[in-house]
Amino acid sequence: MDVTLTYYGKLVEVVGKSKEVLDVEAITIQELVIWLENEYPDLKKLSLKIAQNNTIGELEDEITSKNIDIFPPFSGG
Amino acid sequence: MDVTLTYYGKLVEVVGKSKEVLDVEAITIQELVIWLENEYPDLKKLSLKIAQNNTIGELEDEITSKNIDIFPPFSGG
Amino acid sequence: MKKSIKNIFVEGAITPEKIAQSIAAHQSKTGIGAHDIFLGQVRADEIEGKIVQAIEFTAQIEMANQICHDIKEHTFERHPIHCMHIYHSIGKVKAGEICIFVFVSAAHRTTVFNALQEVVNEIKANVPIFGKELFEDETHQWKENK
Amino acid sequence: MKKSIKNIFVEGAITPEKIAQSIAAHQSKTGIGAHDIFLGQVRADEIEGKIVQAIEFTAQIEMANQICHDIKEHTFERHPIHCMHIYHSIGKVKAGEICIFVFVSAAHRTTVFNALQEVVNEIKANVPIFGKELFEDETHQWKENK
Repeated sequence: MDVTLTYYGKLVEVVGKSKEVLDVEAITIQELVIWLENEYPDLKKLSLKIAQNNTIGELEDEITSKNIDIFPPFSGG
Repeated sequence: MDVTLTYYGKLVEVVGKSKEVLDVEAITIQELVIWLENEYPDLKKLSLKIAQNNTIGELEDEITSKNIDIFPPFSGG
Repeated sequence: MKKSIKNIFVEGAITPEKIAQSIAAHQSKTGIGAHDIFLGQVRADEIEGKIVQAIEFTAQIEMANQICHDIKEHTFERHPIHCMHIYHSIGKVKAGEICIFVFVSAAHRTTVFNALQEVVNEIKANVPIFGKELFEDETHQWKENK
Repeated sequence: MKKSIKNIFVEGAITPEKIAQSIAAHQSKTGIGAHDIFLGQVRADEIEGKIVQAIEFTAQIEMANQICHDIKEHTFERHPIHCMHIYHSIGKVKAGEICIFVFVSAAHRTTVFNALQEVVNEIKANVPIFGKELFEDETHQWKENK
């Protein structure tokens, strides 16, 4: 399944792009985090939040959406 | 010493006037309260505050100002 | 140097425009990160079948201004606030209109949240202002703060 | 019936006039006795000798609106509030300008004080908005909430 990862805020600078497509099968959010930290070691220093369907996921959640948002810490307000 | 008592808020209705002059010598605020409650028994139901020089007095304070403010409970805001 | 004592009283209702002007006046103070504003609005309460149309406020004005000045000094001593303003209506304010406006500004939000609550509670408890709730039939009742 | 999801975002700074209009719109709601308004203003912080000129906000807009909708519903369940509004800037907001406006109204002041603090803290913690602090020399730093 092709999944589009969208990066937000400072992550766009850290990973050097705002979106990318990944072909994955039945992976959990934790597995995605491992992939991300492997691909972009600088992400290890940040506490990432991963959302699908506009909801922050738990590490054990399986990825079911084709659009995944990857956030650095929020800093609104 | 002539002291002017000024009544505020609902006290104007309870005592039927907004000001009156009293000739007193060396009395405390407590003694003034006793006089007031004697003169206007309906005041007993209210918790009065007495101020001189723009400061709420304690019962044992002597009255030294010629202008005394007599307040019902505050209800600003 | 002691600050001069300001007049907190506004004749009649406090307008949204006055509040906007007060907010705009803080845009040059670029150390401020958080404002907290309390507004009291006259409620059309129903009391024994009669509805409050307006509140008429009276006060011992000189003492009220002095006490608000003291509340401000006391608040500046206890909290790292940058600015603080208190306005209260005198005279008649209709239901739905604003009768008190308290404005606190600081670098951070926790400061303004803490300071504003204290200030509003102190004003309610300690400032000699008296509200008379007016009904449509020209009767009235004296407001009581809880 | 579910309420529709509102858009909290305002392009650029939130103006004092918008705040005044929002206050004025509540004058017909005569059960309201207390409003509490939080405003966040961009600080001209000095960081390693450079001064913040503006913050540029980006967001996951759809999710941010959904989360704010949930925060509202949750707040209405827990507090007897009458009204609640959240606005946040998107895009560039200069130092001294307002970038967040949260407005809570209820019959009594304790309700609005409690509800407003909760809501502002929840927005800061849970809404996917990102601030980029811009310096005069066109460098930047990513804002971090404490």
